[in-house]
Amino acid sequence: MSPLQTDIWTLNMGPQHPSTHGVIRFVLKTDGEIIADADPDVGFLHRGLEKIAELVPYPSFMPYTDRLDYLAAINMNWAWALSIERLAGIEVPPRAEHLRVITAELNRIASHLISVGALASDMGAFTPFVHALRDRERINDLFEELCGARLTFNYCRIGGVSLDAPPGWFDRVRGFLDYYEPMIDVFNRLITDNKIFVERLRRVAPVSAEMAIAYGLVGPNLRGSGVKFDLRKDEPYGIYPQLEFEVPVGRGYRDGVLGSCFDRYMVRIEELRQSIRIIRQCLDRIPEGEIQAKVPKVLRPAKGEVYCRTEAPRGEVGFYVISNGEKTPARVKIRTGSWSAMSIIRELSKGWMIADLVAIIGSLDVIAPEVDR
Amino acid sequence: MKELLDQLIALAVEKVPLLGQAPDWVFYLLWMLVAGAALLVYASLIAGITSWVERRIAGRMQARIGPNRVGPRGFFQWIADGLKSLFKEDVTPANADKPLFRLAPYLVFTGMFGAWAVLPYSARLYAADLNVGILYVMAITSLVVIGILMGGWASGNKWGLFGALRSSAQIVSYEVPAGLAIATAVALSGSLSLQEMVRAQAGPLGILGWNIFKSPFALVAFFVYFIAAVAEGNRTPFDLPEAESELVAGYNTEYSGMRFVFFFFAEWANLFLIGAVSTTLFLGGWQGPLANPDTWWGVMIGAGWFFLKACFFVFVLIWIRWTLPRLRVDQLMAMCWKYLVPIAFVCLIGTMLWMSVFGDRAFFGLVAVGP
Amino acid sequence: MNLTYLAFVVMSAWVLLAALYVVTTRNVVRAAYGLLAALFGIAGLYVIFAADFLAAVQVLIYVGGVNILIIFGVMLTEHLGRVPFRLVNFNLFPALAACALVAFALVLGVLIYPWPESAASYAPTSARIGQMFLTKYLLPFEVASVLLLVVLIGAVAVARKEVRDE
Amino acid sequence: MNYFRNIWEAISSIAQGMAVTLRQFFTKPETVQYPEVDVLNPRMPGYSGHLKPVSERFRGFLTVDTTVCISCNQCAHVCPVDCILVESEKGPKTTVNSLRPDGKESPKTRYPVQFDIHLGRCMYCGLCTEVCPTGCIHFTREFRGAAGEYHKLIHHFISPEEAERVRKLAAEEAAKPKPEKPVATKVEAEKE
Repeated sequence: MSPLQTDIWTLNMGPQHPSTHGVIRFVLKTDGEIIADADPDVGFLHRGLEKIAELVPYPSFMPYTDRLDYLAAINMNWAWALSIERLAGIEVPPRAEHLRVITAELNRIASHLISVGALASDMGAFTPFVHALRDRERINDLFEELCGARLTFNYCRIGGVSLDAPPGWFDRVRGFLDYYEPMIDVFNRLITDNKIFVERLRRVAPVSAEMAIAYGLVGPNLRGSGVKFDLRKDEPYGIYPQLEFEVPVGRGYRDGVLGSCFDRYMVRIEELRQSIRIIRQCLDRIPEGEIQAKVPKVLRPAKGEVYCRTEAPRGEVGFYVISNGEKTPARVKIRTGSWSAMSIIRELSKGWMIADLVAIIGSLDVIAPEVDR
Repeated sequence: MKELLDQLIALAVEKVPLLGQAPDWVFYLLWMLVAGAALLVYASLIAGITSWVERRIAGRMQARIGPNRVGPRGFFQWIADGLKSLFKEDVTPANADKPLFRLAPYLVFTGMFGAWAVLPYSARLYAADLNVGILYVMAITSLVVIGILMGGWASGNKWGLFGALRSSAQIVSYEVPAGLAIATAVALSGSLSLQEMVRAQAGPLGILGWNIFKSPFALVAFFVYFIAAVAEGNRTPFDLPEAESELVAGYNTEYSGMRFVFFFFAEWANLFLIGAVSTTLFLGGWQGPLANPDTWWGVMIGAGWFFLKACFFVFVLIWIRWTLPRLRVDQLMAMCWKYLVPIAFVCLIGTMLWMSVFGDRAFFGLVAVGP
Repeated sequence: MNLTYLAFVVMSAWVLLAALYVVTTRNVVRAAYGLLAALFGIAGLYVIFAADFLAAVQVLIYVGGVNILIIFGVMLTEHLGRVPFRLVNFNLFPALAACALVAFALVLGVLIYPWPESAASYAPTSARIGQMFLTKYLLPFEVASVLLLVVLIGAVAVARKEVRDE
Repeated sequence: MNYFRNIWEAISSIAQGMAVTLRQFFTKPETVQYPEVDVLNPRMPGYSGHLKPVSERFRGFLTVDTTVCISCNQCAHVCPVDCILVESEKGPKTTVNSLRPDGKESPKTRYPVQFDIHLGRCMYCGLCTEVCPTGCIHFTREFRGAAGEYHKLIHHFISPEEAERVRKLAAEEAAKPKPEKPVATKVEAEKE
């Protein structure tokens, strides 16, 4: 018997689609519900950040890094600051380092909250998303007290941070952690343990460790495939070597397949706990002192180049900066985690269903501004 | 009610000239129109208020407030939304099959509201009591799937077609476990008429005669029916036809204005319908403490019980919707054919065995008295 | 002219018009919907003839089940059924002959069968149908069940084969 | 066995999740009813949730105290989006009280005749407030900036009359061979 003749449908998913997390477009070729090809079409959010970096002075590029990934602005700030500090050889005072770690890990919690919440909302459960936002709102409050902004913080500076913590802020951070740590369990009860949710994810679109490395996946997406690689451990920066924490990796949670969407999701959930652990340590040991190193008013780093990478919530974010001694960089190249995550979607989604494509995008935590820059 | 109506008709015949000579079917037609209009108003009211209730409950479950601007606690929000939709532009896509596109919402609407005609609101409060009542409910609600299929296809949108296909596959499949679970209730009650089914569930305290207490299998069958009904109503976790994160809005992607409202009114009316039918089949309908089909106040209390039970189900449905994620298509089918259908079969056969062994005595009566 | 008669005329006209639309329209999907209207009309005729159970089942099975599957199949055809298909008339005469044969048989059946003079009483019919199935018409009923089972298994077999082919 | 475990897991996990939503259902909502709750008030009367009011450091609209501005133009230079436009005239030399905590006095010889901030462009990064030597440019907690027309987003901190007056003063100053103190003090007094 000859198989049924079926047509391939061409569908346009995005740029205005509820689950593309920003303006990304996929040209889907589907055989019924099964995806034959998902061609990502990016660039709707391209702002030319790399070119802008060549036109503004080193410190003035800082607010633009907020926009690089608006869900993890501090991590982006830090990556830029760290690159220039390495380029110009600036030592950062320890208090500033601690503040950076605290804020960056808070920001990681906020970012992961969005990520896991959005994945749940892509799976059709909207309430977990709002519950995640409810907790994230408290982090935003903390940030607003610290630096005055709720989303685009622009908090790190080359050689330090912009503002010291206001009085009582550390206690409020501690209060938040005490509030939030049990909320992870509540969140797990709400959605992570949910049978439907687990079944939707645990065997979907597994990425093997080789494939993840071949596609250059970074961050939780890489660790979800069982590769224990975290720049905070493996290429430490800041005060991370002095802090104790574990790197959660995927291990086929709940009888699933290693590297499946559920593993990537669970890695993020576990990282929430690790971030809390890191912040607690920093709060205990934060020293008094300066928050800003002495940096010349007009920064002209010596000729040279640097590639500096840090661990952002969406994985490695790297700035490749070439200086020719001017007050603006000669060339800046930004490498972001979502970009490599985006590149694997096409390969990964073949043979899965449209509903799974949504899960894949959600579990890879692709953020449009990071892809397009 | 009937006497009052007869008096009214007599009065009308007396006062209006020529009406006395009109044939009987004129009165019949008039009576049907009045009853239909009353039912429509009632159903629209329930659907509209449900839309507000759902948004309020969803809000509170998400640490939000929900609509609270129009009227006290936002109670008139649904009227405001309805009016707004009336004035909105009604877009028909150029690529659409226009007659079918326009017809579809009305089919959905008719299918959903047609079923309201036979609901046993109380012992003497109903529009019609068909002796194939429950079959009629199942039959008329199948219009909904046709409307969805028609709308999804006619809008000329691929997402819409996807939604329509998913919807029809889903509804046709879940009709099987729903039918089997209904058969369980029918076997226990011995009738297809909804009124008769409710009357058959009389028992001590007005509660212990309910079908779910008559046999443990009926209790399971009740859950099977409830799940299948949720699936047929396209509600989360079975809302694949309009899965907004996958299919934009599924079959109603291209609908706007009043036509869109028809789809949504039908959905909210369906909430109450699911609750009402579940109540009738398994939870004793208007049976309850103090409900009595022979006195007028007993009837009114019965109506209260019925409404209360149905509203409880509406709340549960909303609660489920705002908690659970959505299934995938293959999981949906697996759940239907691998879990619900076998369980429903076991329930049906188990109930019959139970009845042949113990008779249709109540489960709890059995426990108390012994076989 | 009483109400039943009027309803019968209206319903019959409805069924005939719908059936005519099915065979004359050039849009496959619309033809399927026309069929749906016709089937609905037949359910209406059953109601007029006091066959309440049959009417409900007609809607349930034909409208809610069979016709949906037909529409389902038609919609999945190429180009979403937008291509108007043409009635080619090289089979006209055989078709006419077949139609004439069927019409002859039907008319003959109508004329021969001793129809009851008046409409049956509006009593519930479901119980009687059930009894008839398990007594007088047991054999046809079981044969039909077996046939359906065969169809079901066949469908599963066909579907499985395709999955293996992939 | 797996079959029944699946059923049990589904039922129990769904019940767990529904318990969470039910508890949230009976908890007070956190939404701030914005126009009704005065968010600039630290206590936010009428609000029962857990969110904080607009904080002290909130980066709202920029504002400029033009009396202390010394027209050094550093803010305009550092601004990544070029939303600040400062034009100045050379005037009599004075010292101004800066808004900075250290209270350091800065010499002032230039007077702004135009100080525009394009709030439609501004990205509220705060770099300008950090470089400002006198602290004259700073954030307010004001965030209600809806404007019906685009040009209303450009805030002019110096009125045309004021600019005219400064220009006149500068012209007088330029005509004089040497600036004199009394004129400047008069200007200060007038401004206050």
